[in-house]
Amino acid sequence: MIQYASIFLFVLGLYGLFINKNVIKLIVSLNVMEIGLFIFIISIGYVGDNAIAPIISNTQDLGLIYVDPLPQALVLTAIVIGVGTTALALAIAKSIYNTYQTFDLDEMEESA
Amino acid sequence: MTFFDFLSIVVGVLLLVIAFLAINSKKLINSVLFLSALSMLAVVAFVLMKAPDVAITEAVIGSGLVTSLFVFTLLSVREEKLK
Amino acid sequence: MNVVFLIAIPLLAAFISILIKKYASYLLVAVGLFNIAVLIFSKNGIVFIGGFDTTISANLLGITLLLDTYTRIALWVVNVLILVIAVLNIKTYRDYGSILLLAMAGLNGLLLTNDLFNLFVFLEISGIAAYLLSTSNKKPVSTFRYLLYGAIGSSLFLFGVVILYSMYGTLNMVVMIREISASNNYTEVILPFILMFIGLGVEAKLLPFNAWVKGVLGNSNVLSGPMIAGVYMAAMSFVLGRLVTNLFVFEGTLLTVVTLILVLGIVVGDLMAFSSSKVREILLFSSIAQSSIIILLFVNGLTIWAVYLIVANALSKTVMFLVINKATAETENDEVDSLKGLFVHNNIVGLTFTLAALSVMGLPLLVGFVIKLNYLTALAGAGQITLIAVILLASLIEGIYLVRLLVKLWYKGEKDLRVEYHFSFKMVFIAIALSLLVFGNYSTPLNELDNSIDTVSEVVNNG
Amino acid sequence: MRKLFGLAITFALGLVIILALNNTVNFPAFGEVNLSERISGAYLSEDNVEEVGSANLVTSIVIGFRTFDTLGEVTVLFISSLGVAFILGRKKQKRMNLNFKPNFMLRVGSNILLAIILVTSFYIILHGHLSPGGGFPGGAMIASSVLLLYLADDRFRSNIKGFKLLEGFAGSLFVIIGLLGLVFATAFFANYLPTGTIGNFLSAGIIPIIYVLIGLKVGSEIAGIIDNFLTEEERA
Amino acid sequence: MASIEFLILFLVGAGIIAYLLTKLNTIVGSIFTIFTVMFVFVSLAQYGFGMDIITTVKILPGISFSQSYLGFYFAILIVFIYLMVSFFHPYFIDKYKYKDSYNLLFLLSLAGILGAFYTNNFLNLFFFFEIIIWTTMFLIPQGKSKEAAVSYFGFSLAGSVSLLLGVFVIFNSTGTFNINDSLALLSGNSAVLVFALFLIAAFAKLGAFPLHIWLPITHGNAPDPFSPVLSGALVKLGGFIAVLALIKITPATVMFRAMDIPIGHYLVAILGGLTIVFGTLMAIKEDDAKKLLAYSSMSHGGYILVAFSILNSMAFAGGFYHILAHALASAGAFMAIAAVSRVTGTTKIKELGGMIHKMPITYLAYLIAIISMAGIPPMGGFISKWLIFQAVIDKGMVFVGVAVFFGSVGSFLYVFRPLAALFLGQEFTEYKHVKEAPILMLIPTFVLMGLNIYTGVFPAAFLKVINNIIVELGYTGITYTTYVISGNNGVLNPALISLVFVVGILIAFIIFILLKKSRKVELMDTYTAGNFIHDEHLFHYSTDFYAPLERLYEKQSHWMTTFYRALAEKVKELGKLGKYLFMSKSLSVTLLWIISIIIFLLWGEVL
Repeated sequence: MIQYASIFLFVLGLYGLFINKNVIKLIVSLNVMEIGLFIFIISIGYVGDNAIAPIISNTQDLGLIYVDPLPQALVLTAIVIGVGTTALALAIAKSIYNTYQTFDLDEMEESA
Repeated sequence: MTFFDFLSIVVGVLLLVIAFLAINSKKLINSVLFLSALSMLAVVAFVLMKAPDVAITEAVIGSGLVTSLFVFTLLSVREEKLK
Repeated sequence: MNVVFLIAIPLLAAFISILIKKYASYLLVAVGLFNIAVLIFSKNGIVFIGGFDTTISANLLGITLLLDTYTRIALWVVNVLILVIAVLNIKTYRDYGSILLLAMAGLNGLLLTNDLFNLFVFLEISGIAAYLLSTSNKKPVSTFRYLLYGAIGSSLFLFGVVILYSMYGTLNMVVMIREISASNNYTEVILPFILMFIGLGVEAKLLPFNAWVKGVLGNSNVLSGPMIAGVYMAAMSFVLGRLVTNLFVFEGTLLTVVTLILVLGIVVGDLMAFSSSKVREILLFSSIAQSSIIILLFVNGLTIWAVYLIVANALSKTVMFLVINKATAETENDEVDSLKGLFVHNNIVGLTFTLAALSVMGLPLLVGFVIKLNYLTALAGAGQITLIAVILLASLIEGIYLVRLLVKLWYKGEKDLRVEYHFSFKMVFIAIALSLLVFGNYSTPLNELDNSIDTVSEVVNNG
Repeated sequence: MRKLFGLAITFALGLVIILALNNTVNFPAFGEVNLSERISGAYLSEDNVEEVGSANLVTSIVIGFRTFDTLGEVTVLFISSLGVAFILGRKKQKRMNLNFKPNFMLRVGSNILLAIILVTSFYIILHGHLSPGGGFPGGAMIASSVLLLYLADDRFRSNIKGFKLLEGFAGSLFVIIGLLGLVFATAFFANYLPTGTIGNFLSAGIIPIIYVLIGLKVGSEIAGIIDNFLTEEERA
Repeated sequence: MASIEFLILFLVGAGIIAYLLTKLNTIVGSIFTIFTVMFVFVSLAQYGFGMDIITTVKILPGISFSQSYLGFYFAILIVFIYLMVSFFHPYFIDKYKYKDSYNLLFLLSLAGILGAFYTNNFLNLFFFFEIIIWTTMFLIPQGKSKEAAVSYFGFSLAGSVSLLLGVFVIFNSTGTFNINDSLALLSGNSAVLVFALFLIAAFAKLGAFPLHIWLPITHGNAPDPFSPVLSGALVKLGGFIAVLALIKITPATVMFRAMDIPIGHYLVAILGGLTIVFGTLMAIKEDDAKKLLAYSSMSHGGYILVAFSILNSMAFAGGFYHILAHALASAGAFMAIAAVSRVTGTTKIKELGGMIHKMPITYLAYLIAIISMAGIPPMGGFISKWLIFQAVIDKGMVFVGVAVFFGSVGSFLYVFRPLAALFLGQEFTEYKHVKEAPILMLIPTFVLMGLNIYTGVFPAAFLKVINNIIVELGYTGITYTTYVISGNNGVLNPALISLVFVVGILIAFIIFILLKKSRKVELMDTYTAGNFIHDEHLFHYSTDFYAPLERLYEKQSHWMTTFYRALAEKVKELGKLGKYLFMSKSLSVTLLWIISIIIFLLWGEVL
């Protein structure tokens, strides 16, 4: 279920990118898409209800069932990358606003 | 239906609804706040799927930091408008 | 020498460069030279990062880098061109030293890495570096569009990678190739492959996904033009080529769709260039068509000629964008008519530009011709007459608009146009034009290199 | 109309992707993953866990097996902070006016809070190899403490130069530690320090060191970004 | 000893030397060019006739050569034209913008031509063709119009592209690039395809209808000494490809029983006929002497196509002879006009007149050239047209026959016009101090005059070479003796006819001298409508010379030009459509593409 939700979250992000003309909302949509993707990645590492988080206290614990740690590592990386992109996008949005006094891409074309 | 299934349905539906609101809300600040809420829900989803590391990171970075950056951007714009 | 230096040293230099901002550009030149030294002294092979593994096995824990002749050529192109562009811009764009260093690290990593997620990470690094380079155009909206497209592209790419991981349980490309050929079921990889193809296609300027190009390159300058049209395009084509030749399995509908996309790119790219009246637009649309041809060659398995085409194209486009962007910096207008007679007082620059254009058109005595004839022959050998017809039709259109451009640039318009090209620019132009000319006439080394390009499949089979 | 069409086509896309994934035999259904078919199975094996020595298996991947990714990730953050400074911080700036006057209580209270946040964040960073957390959330928390200072005092400017210095040194050290792997061991980012006993605070070789560096770097980078967002051009 | 590779490399090297010399001094460089071309011509003439050129030296990698009578015939002819034209260089080169490179490009293009006719590999043929195209393409804009180069390049490139595609079709079905082997191996559909593609190439290079519009633009605007090369030499490349397509490929289209030739060939003959008619009509209308000759080149290209599409040796002989005769005639005519243009600076018929008094030798050269073009004895053009008539009548091709005859009559109409306008008629005052061309320019003029007559009087020497080609192509040679050529419908005795003609002209001249009644009047010494003329305004009788005839097709004459302009416009619009579809500023469009591609691809998998 949550996997399906994540895929729909991803396409909802695409939908947001599809309909929006506002710079800020485009960045929001991008973030929605990324969150969807992150949940999807985590969901493919989910082993089952009886699995536990991949943290051990000693080597004897290795016999237990753990969720897949690799997707989590990937998401960890991807989140930080997403923040980097978002920060940059917002900075550009700010400089766009300084130039055109608007966030709306359509209005920009009219004024430009 | 297990507890996990129930929670995941709730979280999944909420995720989609909030995402839809974030994308479609008229005011930019609402959009940003919904994104923050979405991020928090994603944290719930991560915890649900036994990913505490990701959950902490997403909570701090995703919903905290990103939201504050969005808000600052909007604030600076409001400042511009005031002048 | 360990090829990891190609990534680590530029990164180190980039971190250091923010401490000594003034000397960032000199640091960049030093690192560029160092990288070339690394390239000379390094050996082909696999580098295991972290020291967890010693051979390629199904349980490959760490990240690996793969250096083969293919990657080596790509690295040469990228590093040398970045070095050249850096030297040319050492005075004008001082602030971009750190960014160029990061771009260098990112592109080297992109080319070297053998791990799909790592590829994504480097895609982002080099992508963000490219967005920042495009800020030098002072057109924030086009930069924003570039960022948006890039972010969507890399998200799609990551989506594809993750699906592949979930299906085959590995991120390593070589292991993945083994698994996919073992499972031998092409229908199930359609989704990840098309997602990854589109994701990289955004960066490699393939047609329906590349609307950012017009804004970014249409306003480019001496720094961003050659970097994005020359270096980035070469690197992205190399990466996509590696995936297309080794990882992707294009069959059936997928093959048809991909071929259609590329054919569309070739024809429409040249048509768009034909209808443009701005020089930079002409050049950028022509490079869209070229990159589609390159990927089409990869799809058809003509790796070696695609590689040469990338190199020749990167060199020619670098010259062309440098010449035009330098001129537009003074005229502040890149309509063809306002640049009329650019070469009247710059015969040498004009000659090199002409040679580069002739090479792009694929006219004889230049390397473009050798490449074109060879890949067409290979395509004919494979029975792809329709593709040949399309490529030839496109090259007809391309020839016409480039000649139209050349004639206008060589003959004076109403007013006298004087653009000063610095001596270093001329040296670069002459060097590149000479190399195009020399390899156009003496193509034996190209043919010899043909034999030494070994594909990943050898690694796959031999470990 | 446009919105409806967009919704319809993206919905169709989502449906098609889900159906395609369901129809793919090799793609495991949600919750029915068999780790032994994946590389993660190897990450969970005793030998490999001991080789890295981190109790948190995610950390053992992030800073162990895939340190190179993390280096790239730090670089992304670095370049974006560089870029934000590049785009927003061309001319020198003053603080953005937030239109509120902080009182004494707020200032004192925020200082106390600052101390708590800093301690917590260092705890998170230093226990990254044992418990959830690590350099990234820790670093972000350091940055949020800086953010707190910014919000509590409308004249506050952090020492950007100092952040840059920290950022540069931490990043350089990160790469140098990796390069030392080539000297002391055979590979870039090889774990050349003793890994100790799993679960101990002093274990996992270079992982805690790297996490500290990452924490400092991430913290200073994000603080730099925040500073850039909270300042604006000086107007005459 | 003359190795073909040596000659090519010699030309390339000499080109570079010529560039440097021209940079120092244009005259020296141009004279060096003359000697270079002369050397090549002499060595080719010395060894080529006996097929003694060495083709086995392997200096150039990847390029292989072989010799054939066909290639040699074209090569020697074109080198000869180049030689003739190079004599003009010292007097013209200073006028051009990039004079240093003029000689270089000239010699490089000649190197390309030598290679093209001596190679035995299709890819090399293409290689040399492309060299010819781009070297000449840079020569053309040095003339009047910069756009001319684009249209020349466009059509030439279209031709080469079509040729290359044909080559790859050949390769795909026969597996070889060898010119001689592969063409014979072709059969079935691929033969038809190659036939069509090669013909497109031939039409484009020959400037035949409907790919002709570049011809007047380019010839009319090219540098004056380069127009003879274009018309006399480069256009003949199309003839060469036409030979490959029409004769060397085993005809694969359905036979047209009534005339015993394949349908494809018959269509080509009809297009050739159309070319003749069209070129003639346009030439009649044209106001610029060079453009007029360009249209005449077009109609003569039509003759060549007609000749080669009739598959018998009589027609082939006519075709090959026509290539020779027209090359000599058009080179002569263009060079005469170049000589006039050098001193007057214009080629417009309206702006010229009375040059016969100033430049009698040029006048004579032009006169002889146009007589040959019109196909009147005793010039070479007569022989070739007679041969082609013979073949056409033999086959009973009605339309083509009419076209061929029309072209002959028409060419008399149009070539007379520049003659009357440029050389006869009233003298312009601004050209009072004009002098006859200098001696160096007169050399080629005399040589061409002589050859034009010689080809008309003693064709046997040339027919011998042509017969070699015909035999080489697998047909039996035509029968001829020193004085008599025999066709199916009669025999031709050129020498006798010439003799009769000369006698006739002599008698006419004597009568003219004896009964001379005209009196020379000054320009102002006349009056009209009861008034004296007070200014030297000219009543130029060659403008609107054939006005009633022109009125018949006035509206139709721009159809083709309009068509190509519209085509270019449409291509541009397509490009704009592309920009709209793919380069739109809206992200939605791109996303729509991405989404639809993914959905389309997955559709099959899901359902």
